[in-house]
Amino acid sequence: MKITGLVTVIICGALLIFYAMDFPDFGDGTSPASTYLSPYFIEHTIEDANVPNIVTTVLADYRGYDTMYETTVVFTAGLACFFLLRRKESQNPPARFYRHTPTGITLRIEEGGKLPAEGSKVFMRIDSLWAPDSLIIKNTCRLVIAFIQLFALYVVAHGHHSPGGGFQGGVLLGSSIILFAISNDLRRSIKRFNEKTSAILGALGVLLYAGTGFLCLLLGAHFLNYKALAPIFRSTAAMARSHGILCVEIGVAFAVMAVMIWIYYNLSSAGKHDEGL
Amino acid sequence: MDIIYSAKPLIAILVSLFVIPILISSRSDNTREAWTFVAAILKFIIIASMAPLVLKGAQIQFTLFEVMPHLAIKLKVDSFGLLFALVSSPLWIITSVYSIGYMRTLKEHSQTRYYCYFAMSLSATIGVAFSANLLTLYLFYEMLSFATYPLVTHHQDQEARSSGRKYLLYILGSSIAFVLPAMLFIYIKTGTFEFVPQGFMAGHFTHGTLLVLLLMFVFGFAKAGIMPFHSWLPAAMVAPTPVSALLHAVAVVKVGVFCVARVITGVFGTKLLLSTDLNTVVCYIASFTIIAASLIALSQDGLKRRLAFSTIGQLSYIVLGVALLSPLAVTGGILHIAMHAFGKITLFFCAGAIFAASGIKNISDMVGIGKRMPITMTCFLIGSLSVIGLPPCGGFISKWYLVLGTLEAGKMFFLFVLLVSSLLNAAYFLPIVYRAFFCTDEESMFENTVNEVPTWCLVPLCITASISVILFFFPQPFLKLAHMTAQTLIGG
Amino acid sequence: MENLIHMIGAKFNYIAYIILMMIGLYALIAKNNLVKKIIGMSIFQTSIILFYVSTAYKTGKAIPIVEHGHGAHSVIHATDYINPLPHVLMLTAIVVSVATLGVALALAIKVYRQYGTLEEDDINSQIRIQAGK
Amino acid sequence: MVQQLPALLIIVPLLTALVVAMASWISPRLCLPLTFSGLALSLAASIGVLMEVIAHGPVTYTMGGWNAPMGIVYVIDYLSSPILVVITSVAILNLISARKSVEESFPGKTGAFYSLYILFTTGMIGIVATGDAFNLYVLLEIAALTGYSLIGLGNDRAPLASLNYLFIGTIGASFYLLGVGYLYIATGTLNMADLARFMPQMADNSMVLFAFIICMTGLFIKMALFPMHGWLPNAYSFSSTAATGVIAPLTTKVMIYAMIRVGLYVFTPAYIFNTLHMSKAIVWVAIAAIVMGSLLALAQKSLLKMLTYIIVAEVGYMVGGFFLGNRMGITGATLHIINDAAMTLCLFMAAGAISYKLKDDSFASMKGLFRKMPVTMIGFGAGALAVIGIPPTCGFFSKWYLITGGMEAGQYGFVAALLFSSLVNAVLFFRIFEIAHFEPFADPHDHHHHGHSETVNEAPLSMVVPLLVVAAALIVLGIYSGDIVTKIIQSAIPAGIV
Repeated sequence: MKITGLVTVIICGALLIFYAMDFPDFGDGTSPASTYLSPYFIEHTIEDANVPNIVTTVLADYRGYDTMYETTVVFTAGLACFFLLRRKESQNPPARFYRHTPTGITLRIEEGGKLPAEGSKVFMRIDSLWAPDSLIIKNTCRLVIAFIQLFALYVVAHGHHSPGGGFQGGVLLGSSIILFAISNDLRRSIKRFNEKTSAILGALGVLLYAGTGFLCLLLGAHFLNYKALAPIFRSTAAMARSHGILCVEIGVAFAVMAVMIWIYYNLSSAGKHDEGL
Repeated sequence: MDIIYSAKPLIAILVSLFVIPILISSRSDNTREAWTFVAAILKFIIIASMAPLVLKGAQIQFTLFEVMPHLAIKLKVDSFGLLFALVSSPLWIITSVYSIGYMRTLKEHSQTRYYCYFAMSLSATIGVAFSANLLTLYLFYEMLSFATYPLVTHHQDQEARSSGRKYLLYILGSSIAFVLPAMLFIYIKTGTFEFVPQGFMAGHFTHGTLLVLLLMFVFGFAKAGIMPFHSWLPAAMVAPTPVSALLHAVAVVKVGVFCVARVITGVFGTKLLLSTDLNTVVCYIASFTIIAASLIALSQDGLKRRLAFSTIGQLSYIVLGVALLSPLAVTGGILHIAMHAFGKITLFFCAGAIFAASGIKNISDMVGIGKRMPITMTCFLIGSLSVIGLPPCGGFISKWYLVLGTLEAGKMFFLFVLLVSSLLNAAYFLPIVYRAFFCTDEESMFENTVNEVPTWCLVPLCITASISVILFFFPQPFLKLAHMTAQTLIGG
Repeated sequence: MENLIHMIGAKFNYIAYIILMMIGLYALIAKNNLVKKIIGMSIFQTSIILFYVSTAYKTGKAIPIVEHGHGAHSVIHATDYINPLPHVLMLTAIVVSVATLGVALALAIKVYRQYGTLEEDDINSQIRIQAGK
Repeated sequence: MVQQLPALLIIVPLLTALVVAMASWISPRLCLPLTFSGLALSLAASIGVLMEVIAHGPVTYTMGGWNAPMGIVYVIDYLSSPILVVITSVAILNLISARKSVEESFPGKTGAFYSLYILFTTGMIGIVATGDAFNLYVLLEIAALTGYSLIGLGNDRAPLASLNYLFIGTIGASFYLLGVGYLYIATGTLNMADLARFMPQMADNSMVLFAFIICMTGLFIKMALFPMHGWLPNAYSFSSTAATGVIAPLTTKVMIYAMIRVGLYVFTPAYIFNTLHMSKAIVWVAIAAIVMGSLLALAQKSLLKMLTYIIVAEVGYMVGGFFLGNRMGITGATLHIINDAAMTLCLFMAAGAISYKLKDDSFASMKGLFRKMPVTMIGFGAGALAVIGIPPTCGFFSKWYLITGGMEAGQYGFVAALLFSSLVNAVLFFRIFEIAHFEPFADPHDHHHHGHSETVNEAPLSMVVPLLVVAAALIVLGIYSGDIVTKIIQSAIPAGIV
């Protein structure tokens, strides 16, 4: 297999490099790619949508339809991970670990053994890979998470003017929760942001995107033509586009955040949502 | 020539298909069989009602669907098709009577399935008879192959399984491997499939291509049983006897020769074949089959197998007659479809009756059976005479025309073939009858008590036997139809 | 020769992406461990992203955000900014590759749960033993 | 409303998928009715669009109101509209048929299953309807991701099969993406019609040549053209029948559609058939696919595996037909997309019903099936006849065009391969019929007289009825194939092709 692989790779690579020699030079501003469509986007972004960030305009408006499916892909991945991995374990998993907080003794309770009461102050449920000295990590993370989230909101909201937008902001939001889950444990994170929330929020985010588009359709314009929203926002067509872009960006942020968390839950605990990283 | 547009041919085809749901849902055996009769009789009435028009020289046409641009599933009733339909549809009624007797006597299983597929087979047969173009013909041809498979394998045992395999391998294999590509090739070159009196092939192909295409059709329609594509027929004899009787003496095999005849006359055209002399090739192939099949028949001990080989030989008579392309020979060949049908079905009915009454399948065990089943064996004698071609049976007339046709075409070799094979026919049929009646009491394998089969079985074979005789004296309307066909196709 | 060197210098972005891509492809074909294959797949997809983004680059031009967008009186010149379209496309491609990675990992976890290993030949021998039974 | 149909066609299922995903957490009972109504609306929209196309010609829909080439447009023309109807009908029929087995196989996850199922359909619809080369990639990935996950939850070996499918599918999709990238840097546009406009002046551009090679390679991998078919048999036979029922009829066929779309409407026929000299070679690959697919199918011992190899052979039919490069061949390939989807659906639905009842799909377990499940076997028989190519089932007619095309192009190897595979298919199916019909061997002395009391073991009505509908559709499609060809497909093929 190794030799076959090597031969394939060398042949493919040689062919690709050979043909690549006819391509435009790196940084060539006169290639067709740079001179045919992109000037339109660059020159009309302000006029069409009043958004200085051209990538945002193209992403959420000119090619907004692609982006809707991009969001759907994210959602699909979350759903797929859930569908493939999630399993409801019986009430008595193979073995659980408890830490007796006053003494620091760790108990391993085999399947079917008597478990401490759920709200017990003395016994703390821990993961099998639990490390005791997490004070600094926990507190730092607790401190940082808020700022991450604040920054994420800025990234979402300020995508019109600076690099950023729904995806980036959504990932940041999601990672803040994931950081919480890593620094504490999965169960505590699930208690705060449970599976149902993430699943519904993920779908809702995409729905916000598609729904905005559908609203345009209902208002008589083509799907995702935010211009039709002008009466609702009481603004000009260009501003309506700008607002429309914000709406869908928020949808994207919700979807990405929720799905990131959902995927993390499923992957980290192999679908059990019990013990995890 | 008048062309009448009417849905009658379609109804004639569909009537037996529509009855299938009723057959499946009927609660008792009696209602089921009653409905079979209704369908069979209706079918016959519809077909017969078209006869006066066709005899006057009209054609009935009906176009169903245009399945491809300029290519439709189309039905046409002309004299040739009508003749074939007129042979098979009344025989279905008679066979249904016989089936009831046979199947009930032997307490066969899955009778509903049996009647359903039987009805379907008849639809396909009439469909072939009324096809107006090659595509429609092929469609019904394949439908017939599939509809008969469950009938051939009715017993569902190891023997039925291997026979069924052989059956499909020959019939389906040859049609997919030979007929289909030949059809496509012709379609690409000519752009039409419509059967017309002088064919549509002229001027499109070279001599060699024509020969290859002709052979692809002749062998591809394996239902015609032309050697070496014949051995499915003896294998198919594992089927219950009514199936062998109607399908493997009349419907299926005649569909094969009908297709060959249609292709020779309607696709290639007589002028083209005569000018290239390709028909002689087919004549030689048919002659070989006639002689070889008769010789093999001599050595068969199973009665049904002997009948099967006899059928193979007789089918090639028809092919030979058509391929000679002289008006009288064509008339004879086409008439032979009818005459042989009545004769051979009688023989099969007799074979079935013998089996149902005594369980005997082999000829060597039948010594003295004539005394036990006199009516059956008398009918057997009549059937044999018809197939051999001796008066006072219908087979004589068709053979007479065939002989005249060889003389007309000036091909003495084939006259010789016909005569030799008639002798061989006599040699493999008459000893059976002789041994059945004339034997001493010591030789007889049976006690001298008359023990005929149930009336349900006996009546049909008497009817077909008497029709065979009647056809000698009153060969109309079949003779008229055959004449008309020969005239339209050959123009002579 | 000089020509060749010039060419390589001017088109190094393509060469870089092709090398990355081949590394990914090699891992996909030759590696035995499923996670390594998944990593290879990721590299493979990333290389295409690199290719696209590199085509968007124009030497010395600004990122595609209009300067002083609001209230600016000056006319916007397309030649001042790099091409935004490949970036947009690649945002989609990145998301797709992340999603694929997620699903691949989920499947790998399922495979691990099933066979207790991620080495492909081990799995295959287990399958063969099962089939032999 | 009519001009919004192209959007509704795909947006309605998308919205439904999202709502179903949410409903599964709130009120799981609602999932099935929602799924059904979403797909039904989509089916209605697709039929509406088809009518519109037949009546008034191709429909274009600009997403977001941006005209091509700036924005993304949907182009529903003679080529895509019939395929859309096929996709939506396949999805809805299989949904009805699969309901019982979904509830049985995925307890607690039915909502997720339905949601993924609709998303898969959405992806397929999008691939067919889109007029943008990059948008096609995105939708390709949606269909692929949902496909991986639907396949991954099957029997024990499904996850590994699905993972291998994922690796190969990702390579294929990435190749396609790379090809689109090459086209983009060569022309600067992503819109298909716009790309085609550039083609005449690009005839000797090596970037376009390489874009063609790599795009087609990507699509060939995705459609499992021999010898890149390795992923398909395992992926399709180890997954749940509910999922295969929709994936098997659609995935390969839609990929072939994508090939035809990209071939005819991006690279243009003049370029691929006249400028390049590859079509002959590709036809030979297709011939190899047909022959090897048929032979490998012969070697299988279980129903689903056999069907998957038949798919491999059928892919060869269509790829070969397209690269014959003449009108007949392309007509045949296009018609066969429709017909083969129906045939495959019929066979897989029957196989689904059989394995739902028997919990097994090996040939050995099918003994006496004609007696136990007569109706299912009738449906199976209809599918089998269509695959063999017996008139008046639809399989005959598409094969007809393909063979005619092969003869016109002088590709007798292709003709022979088609006939060979028909014969092999006949053997394959009659082998099954024999087992189902004969075994266990009836005792010759025991002529039992049971009538129809033995139908007790038939599959549930919800499986049998859709199966019979598809079986009937096979014949209807056959009978009306003349209309389909003259009214729709002939207009789909550019006038330059003779």
